[in-house]
Amino acid sequence: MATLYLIFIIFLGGAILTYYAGKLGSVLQDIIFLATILGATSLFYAGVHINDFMSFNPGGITLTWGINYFGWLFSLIVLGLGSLAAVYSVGYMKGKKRRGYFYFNFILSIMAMLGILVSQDLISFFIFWEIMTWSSYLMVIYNGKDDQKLGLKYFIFSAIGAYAMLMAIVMVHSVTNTFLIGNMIEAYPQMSLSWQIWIPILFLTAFGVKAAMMPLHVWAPGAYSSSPMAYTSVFSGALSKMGIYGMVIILVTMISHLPQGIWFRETLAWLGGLTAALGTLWAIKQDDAKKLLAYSSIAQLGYIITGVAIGTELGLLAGLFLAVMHALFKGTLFMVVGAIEKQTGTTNFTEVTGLIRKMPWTFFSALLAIIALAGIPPLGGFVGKWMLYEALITSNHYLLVILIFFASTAAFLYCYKFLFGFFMGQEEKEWEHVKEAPATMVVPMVLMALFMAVLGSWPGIILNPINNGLVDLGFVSTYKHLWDTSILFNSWGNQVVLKPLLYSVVAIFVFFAIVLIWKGFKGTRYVSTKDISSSGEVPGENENLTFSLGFAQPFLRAVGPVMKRQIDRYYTEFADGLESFFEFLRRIYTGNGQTYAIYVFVFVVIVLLFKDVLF
Amino acid sequence: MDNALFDLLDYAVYGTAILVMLIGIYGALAKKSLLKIVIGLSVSDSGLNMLIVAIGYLKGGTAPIFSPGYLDGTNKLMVDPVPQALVLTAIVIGFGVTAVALALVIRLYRHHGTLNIDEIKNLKW
Amino acid sequence: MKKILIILLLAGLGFYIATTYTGIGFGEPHFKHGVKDTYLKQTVQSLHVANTVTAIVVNFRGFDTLGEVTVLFLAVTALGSILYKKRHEVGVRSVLFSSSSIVTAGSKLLFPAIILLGAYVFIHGHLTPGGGFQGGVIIATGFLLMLLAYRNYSVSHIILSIVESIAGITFAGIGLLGLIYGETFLQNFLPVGVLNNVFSGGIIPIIYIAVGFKVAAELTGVIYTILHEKGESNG
Amino acid sequence: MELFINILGAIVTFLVAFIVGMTYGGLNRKITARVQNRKGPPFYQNFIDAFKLSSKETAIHHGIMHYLGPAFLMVSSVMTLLIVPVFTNNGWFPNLNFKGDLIFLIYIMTFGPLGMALGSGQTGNPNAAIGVTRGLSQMVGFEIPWVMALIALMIQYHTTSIEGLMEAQAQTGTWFMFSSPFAFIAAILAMFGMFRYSPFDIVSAPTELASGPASENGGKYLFVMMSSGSVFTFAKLTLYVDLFLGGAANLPVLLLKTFALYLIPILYGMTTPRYRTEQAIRWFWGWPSFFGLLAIIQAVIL
Amino acid sequence: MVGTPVLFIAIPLLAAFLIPLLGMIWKELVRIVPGLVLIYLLILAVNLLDHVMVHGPIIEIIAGWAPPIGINLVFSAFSGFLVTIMIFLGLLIWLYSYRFKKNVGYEPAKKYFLLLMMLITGSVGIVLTGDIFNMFVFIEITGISAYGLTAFYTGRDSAEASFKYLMLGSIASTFLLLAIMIIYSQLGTLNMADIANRIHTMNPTYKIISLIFFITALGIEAEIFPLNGWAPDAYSEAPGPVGAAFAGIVVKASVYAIIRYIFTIFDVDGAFNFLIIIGMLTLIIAEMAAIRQEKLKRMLAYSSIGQMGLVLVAFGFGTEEGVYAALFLMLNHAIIKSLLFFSGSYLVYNSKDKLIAEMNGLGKKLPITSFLFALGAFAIIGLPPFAGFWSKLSVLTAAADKNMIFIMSLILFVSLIELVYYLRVVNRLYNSKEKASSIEVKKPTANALITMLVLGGLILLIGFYPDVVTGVLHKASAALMDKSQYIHNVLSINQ
Repeated sequence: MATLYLIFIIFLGGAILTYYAGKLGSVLQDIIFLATILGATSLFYAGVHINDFMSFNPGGITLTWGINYFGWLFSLIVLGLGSLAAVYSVGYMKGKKRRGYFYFNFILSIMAMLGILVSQDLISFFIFWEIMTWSSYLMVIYNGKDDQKLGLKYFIFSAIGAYAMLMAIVMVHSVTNTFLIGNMIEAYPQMSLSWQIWIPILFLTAFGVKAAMMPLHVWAPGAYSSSPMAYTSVFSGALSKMGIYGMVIILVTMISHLPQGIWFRETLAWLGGLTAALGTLWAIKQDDAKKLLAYSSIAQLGYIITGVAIGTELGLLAGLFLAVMHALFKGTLFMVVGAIEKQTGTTNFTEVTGLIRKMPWTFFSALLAIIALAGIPPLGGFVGKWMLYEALITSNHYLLVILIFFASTAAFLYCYKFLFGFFMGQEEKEWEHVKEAPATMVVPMVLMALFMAVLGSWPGIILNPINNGLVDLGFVSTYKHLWDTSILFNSWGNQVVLKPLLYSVVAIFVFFAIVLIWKGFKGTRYVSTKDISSSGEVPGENENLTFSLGFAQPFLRAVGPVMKRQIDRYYTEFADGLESFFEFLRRIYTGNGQTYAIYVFVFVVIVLLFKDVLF
Repeated sequence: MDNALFDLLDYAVYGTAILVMLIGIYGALAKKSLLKIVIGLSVSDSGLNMLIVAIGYLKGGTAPIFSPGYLDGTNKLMVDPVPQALVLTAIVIGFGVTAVALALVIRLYRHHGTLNIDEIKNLKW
Repeated sequence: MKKILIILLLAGLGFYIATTYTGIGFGEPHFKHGVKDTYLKQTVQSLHVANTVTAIVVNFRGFDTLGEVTVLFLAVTALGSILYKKRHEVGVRSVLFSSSSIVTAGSKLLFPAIILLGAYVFIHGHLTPGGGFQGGVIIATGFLLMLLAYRNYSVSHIILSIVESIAGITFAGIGLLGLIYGETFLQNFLPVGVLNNVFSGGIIPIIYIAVGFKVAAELTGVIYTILHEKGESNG
Repeated sequence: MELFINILGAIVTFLVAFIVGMTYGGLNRKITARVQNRKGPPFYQNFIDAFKLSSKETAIHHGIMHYLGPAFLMVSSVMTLLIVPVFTNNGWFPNLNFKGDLIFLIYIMTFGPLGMALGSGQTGNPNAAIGVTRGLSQMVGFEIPWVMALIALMIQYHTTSIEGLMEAQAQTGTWFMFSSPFAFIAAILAMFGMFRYSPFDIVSAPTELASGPASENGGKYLFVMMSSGSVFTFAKLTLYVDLFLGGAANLPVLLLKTFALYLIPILYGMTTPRYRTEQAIRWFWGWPSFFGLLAIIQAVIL
Repeated sequence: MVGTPVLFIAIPLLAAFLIPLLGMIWKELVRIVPGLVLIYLLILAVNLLDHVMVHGPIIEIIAGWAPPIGINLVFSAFSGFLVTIMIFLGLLIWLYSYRFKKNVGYEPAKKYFLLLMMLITGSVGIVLTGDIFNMFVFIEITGISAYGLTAFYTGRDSAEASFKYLMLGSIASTFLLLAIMIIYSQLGTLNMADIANRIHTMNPTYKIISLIFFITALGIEAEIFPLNGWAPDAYSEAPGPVGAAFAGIVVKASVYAIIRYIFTIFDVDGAFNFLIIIGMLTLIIAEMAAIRQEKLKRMLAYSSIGQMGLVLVAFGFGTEEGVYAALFLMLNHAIIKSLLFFSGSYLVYNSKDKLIAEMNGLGKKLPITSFLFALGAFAIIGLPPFAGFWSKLSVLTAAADKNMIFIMSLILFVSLIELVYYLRVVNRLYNSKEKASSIEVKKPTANALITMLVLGGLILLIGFYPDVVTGVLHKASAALMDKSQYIHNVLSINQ
């Protein structure tokens, strides 16, 4: 079990080495960076046994490390996505400044996430949690142009969450006298009712912040969009899942024992639903791909939260499967944006158009990722969506399912906007020179895209570890009962058999594709996208008629009232109010020495007057 | 002399000391001139020192000095020497503080051209 | 308004202080097991010092006195630091008048007497009321007189500082010697002599003489430094 | 062998759907013309058009997605057709009926339009993209009552499969149209949007400008699109029949029921001018959704 | 044994008196000697602490008179721990300020180092002494050194700050003397152990009044709200290292004094709750004031005040855990706040008008300094895996064990405020949108860098491996809690 130590030492040492290797040469730096992440990853899967724990006592506190199946499931997300993103980063960071800083924080966040998963006690959990927070914060301010204080906002919200968690941890400690998670779970039923309610609330606040749950999500758009894209894929794909990880543990181990737990579940599920809906609406409004994806991440996390919150087996399966899927497709999409940013220098839909022929592989990955995101069969996203709906319907969440449905239908709008904005539209001279991104960037994206496609028909690959994880948390196995390698069941006994569906889709598609391309490319002539007739006019060489501004405006007008006010504003107003109160308060320090002296006497006399009360 | 007057006198010693002290503090708190503030602090020190010495007093006691003539007449009551020793220390310390205070007043006057404490508040909030 | 507040505050404070101390009672013994009896007994018995206060100040609570001397020393240092000016900024003496010849002559006449008195006071600190502090102050008064009387009277800073240092070292050094020759810091390691003799009380007179020099030098230094501060330049 | 028969059955189903859908399209044009006091084309006009289009040579293209757009569309239509049981209690043409359920159906129905949207997006024609966004927006509108209606059925009969619902319908002996009237109303109102006839012909806006996915397509592309549309129409109508009108045991009954349903949106459209997009969306979120809600309430109570 | 506790006082005093003489021999000695003294004291402190850990407290009597009569010094695990921190910090401060600014001449340098050394000595004396009047003397030594150091820069405002400090300081000494005399007049003794032994015989009203006076007097030094008017000014106007000395040394000594009175000398139970109340008030108000500061040093000053409030709260729990937490906080605060003051001074030094708003992009110009500042900021907020986390955790644990949920949530809320203002600065440092400034960058000197690196290393060390200190902390807190043992230890010494 010392492998775990070794892994963390590799991470730490690698982080520091990478930081300083930049002085010796950038290639060396890349190599060390990759070696660290890939080495630790392979070591983890090769040398760490599941359900093998070890303890040690720093500072008189017993800490336990080890991984169970549930953590192992998430380690797939963290290390899998982490490794791919690391490969991608090498290409992405080529020629950029402050690579050492980037790599350092990258490695640290991966380490912290892994640390969270192996922590079996609250203290190391919290420590890694915070390392994760600040390393990601440092990434958010990486660009150094944090004018809107996005990093600060991120950190403040994270801190609210972290402090809530710390409070809960300490409360637990005062009952159990240890910090072990296992002891906490055991002691939970014996606590007083108010603590039984408060402790989960505090924990859920912490996890809700990281999982960008409404109304704690306001940090997310800024933070996701302003960190470097190579990292955002991990940030949104894996880091936010840590919130889900914690949430599931709390929901399963604590709230399910609580008679009032139903209120928690419902509230959380509805918050998830609202997050999904509002996140989607705001995503549609964005003109910047990063922002769009950021809001989309929020929305997707909303689905996941809803899934895990309703708490049935199918719901958990759905939520966790979606979590994996989200890691895949959002990781890919952020990588796509990163590639485009690297090649063109901008991520604004209104500026970049018509890249499909210049960056075909990027487009291919983006296409698959978007299909998965939209939940359209036959890709993996559908599996998750299907399970989520079935779970909601079979557990009597009728209104919620409609809300979710609304959100995922509306998501088509931004999905299309994303693909159209970058890849479709007219090809401009300005982007003529744009080339496909380097191989280190393309390969991870394509790999993930293909994996998504595979998952669409063989979801068992992921459902199996999820099942193991759930069994670890105390559920009965759902194998053959809710899922098989490529068949999905709901609890009413209905099923979707994925393989024949996939085959038919592919067959039909190929058939008609052949019909359409009958004479092949040779027979037809490619014409410029300028060679069109738009309302009877043919656009000139320098005219760009690509429809990119005010995309989906009518829809937004229809939902206008909901989007009138951002939740952000309430927070801002609250903070402003607080600050002006502080401003008022600090005038106590008038600057006049005599006044201070008078304070002393006021203090003395007041204390003397009330001495019988006070002492 | 009747006892009541004695009692009153007893209190008068404490009373005077406390009054002097309070007057000094009043000066330090209410006067605007830095010099007066320093004087006030000084005065309150004096009052305090008086108070301390007064505590050590014992009725009928003599100074705690075993001068050659004293040792012969045995068992004479002596006042408590400890407060006197303490007062000595307190006085010296008070002197040191006052000296520093005056130096600061000089500095402040040099820079601000005024001794009014209300005008010397560049540092605030 | 502010003044009323202050007066109220002080009245309240005064009330509490007064009740506390009047409860003690003036001139009455208030405690049974105080240390003062030991002091009174031990002064004569083991230290052979006549002045109990001196014994307390220099021996029983000699550590306080060491601190006290340090405070003075620090006050001078702080004063110098606060009023420090680079050389070109140093102003002229601020005593703008020339004293009359009566004052100058009188001062000159008195000066040795004052110094002598001061010396007497601190040398006999352990026998009679007085001691190093008192003597030192008297000596400093002498210098103050001279400084007031003579416009160009100057005291060497270096000498002052040397005197100060040596006196301080003496005090602290004797303390350390006590640690070496006796068992504890500031312990008396010299023969105590005969009560009411000048040469009695072991280290007490030595320390008090050192204190006397030190206080004299430091007070003079304080006065000198403040006097040398540049005054209003419109005279 | 069985696989072969299945594939054959699927092809036959497709052909039937193609013919019926084309005919319905032609009838639609004819009826519309008559209502507008025109003579209108013959009901087989669509077949002529299709033949003409399919025999055209393709000379130009706008790129790979442009090629594949109609194929996406076709996948969606055919898959819908394959999932929806055509005949009740009839061993024929089982297609893929047992492999998917309603949720799958809802999603596979959106597959095509999105793919097509990509294809038309690549042409660079702004009107295409404008049409697409309008279409998607409208979809968000009508999906709500549509899903509400379906969910109402699902929760009432505790099944999400179409087969299951049809069995339940057969057991109760009453058409869901009557036993779940609110669901039916909501579904029908949603159908208005689904068929994109006036007043919901926002996507192509045929009267002012050539917008929507079709704007840069001609020849084979347009042919495939057209046939896909016909098949899709038939598939959707069959679905409605299966769910609300008790299904159909044979072709004439099926045709009767589907045509009766088909008339509803056509006739409604003739009397109403086109909505703006946001009006359409709000319309769907108004009464239709209200009926959907009633349907759910009804389902929960029962 | 290398020596006895009294050397902590005697050696620096001797050195202080010697320095003027030595300065006449070789000017550089003025700077070197204090360092040598501090190095020696550090060795002594570590040795003694090591000894004390095993053999129990050392009671040193002075002038050969056993405790109730003479003055004694107590070097227990508790006081020894504090002394060690103070001297260690003092040494670092000395190292940092060695040639802090090149243009400082001989005379000011001499005075600076003298006063600095005496500041440390005074604080050490406060902690070591076992006599309440002696404590007063040491407080005054510390005070006068502090006034002098505050006004060290001859700029306009330092005298103002110093004057405020002095004014409140002399009020403090008035109250202190009043309180001491109340005790003396009732019990006839000045020895802490003796007083503690007999305090129950005292009239409770007088007892409480004297306690109030003590708290007021020491509270002024310990920056308790509303007695801390001087603190922000003094911190911000004093030279940077002196700010660190105030935060790390002087205030610690004053807090020690309060704690000694409340825990050992007095037997007033309500005092603990009172500590919590004033501690919370101090914490909240200070942090709220800090968030609106425009100048870095002032911000750090308020933050220091707040931290001390937190320390008081932790002590106020009155449990051993609370004391442990408070000691841990003090240790961390000493290390971290010093680092912040050290690195902050160079940041301030390089920004126009000392404004935080002018610090844009300093992260590039002063990479190491800024990095260390960020490290310190992260640590003081309590982010793991840095030192501050463990202390915050122990404070909260102590609070939770006393079931003080409300206090806990307040502490966390305030931590949030703290986080905001520290991160604002860090954000600015790493914001590349710098304003074109013609000020040439003043790089930290080598010794300053070493100092900061040492502190940074310590933060990481304690953060990653808290065991280095927890053993000592546990012993120290146990030593404070065991009042009867203290009394017994002191009073059983007989010559």
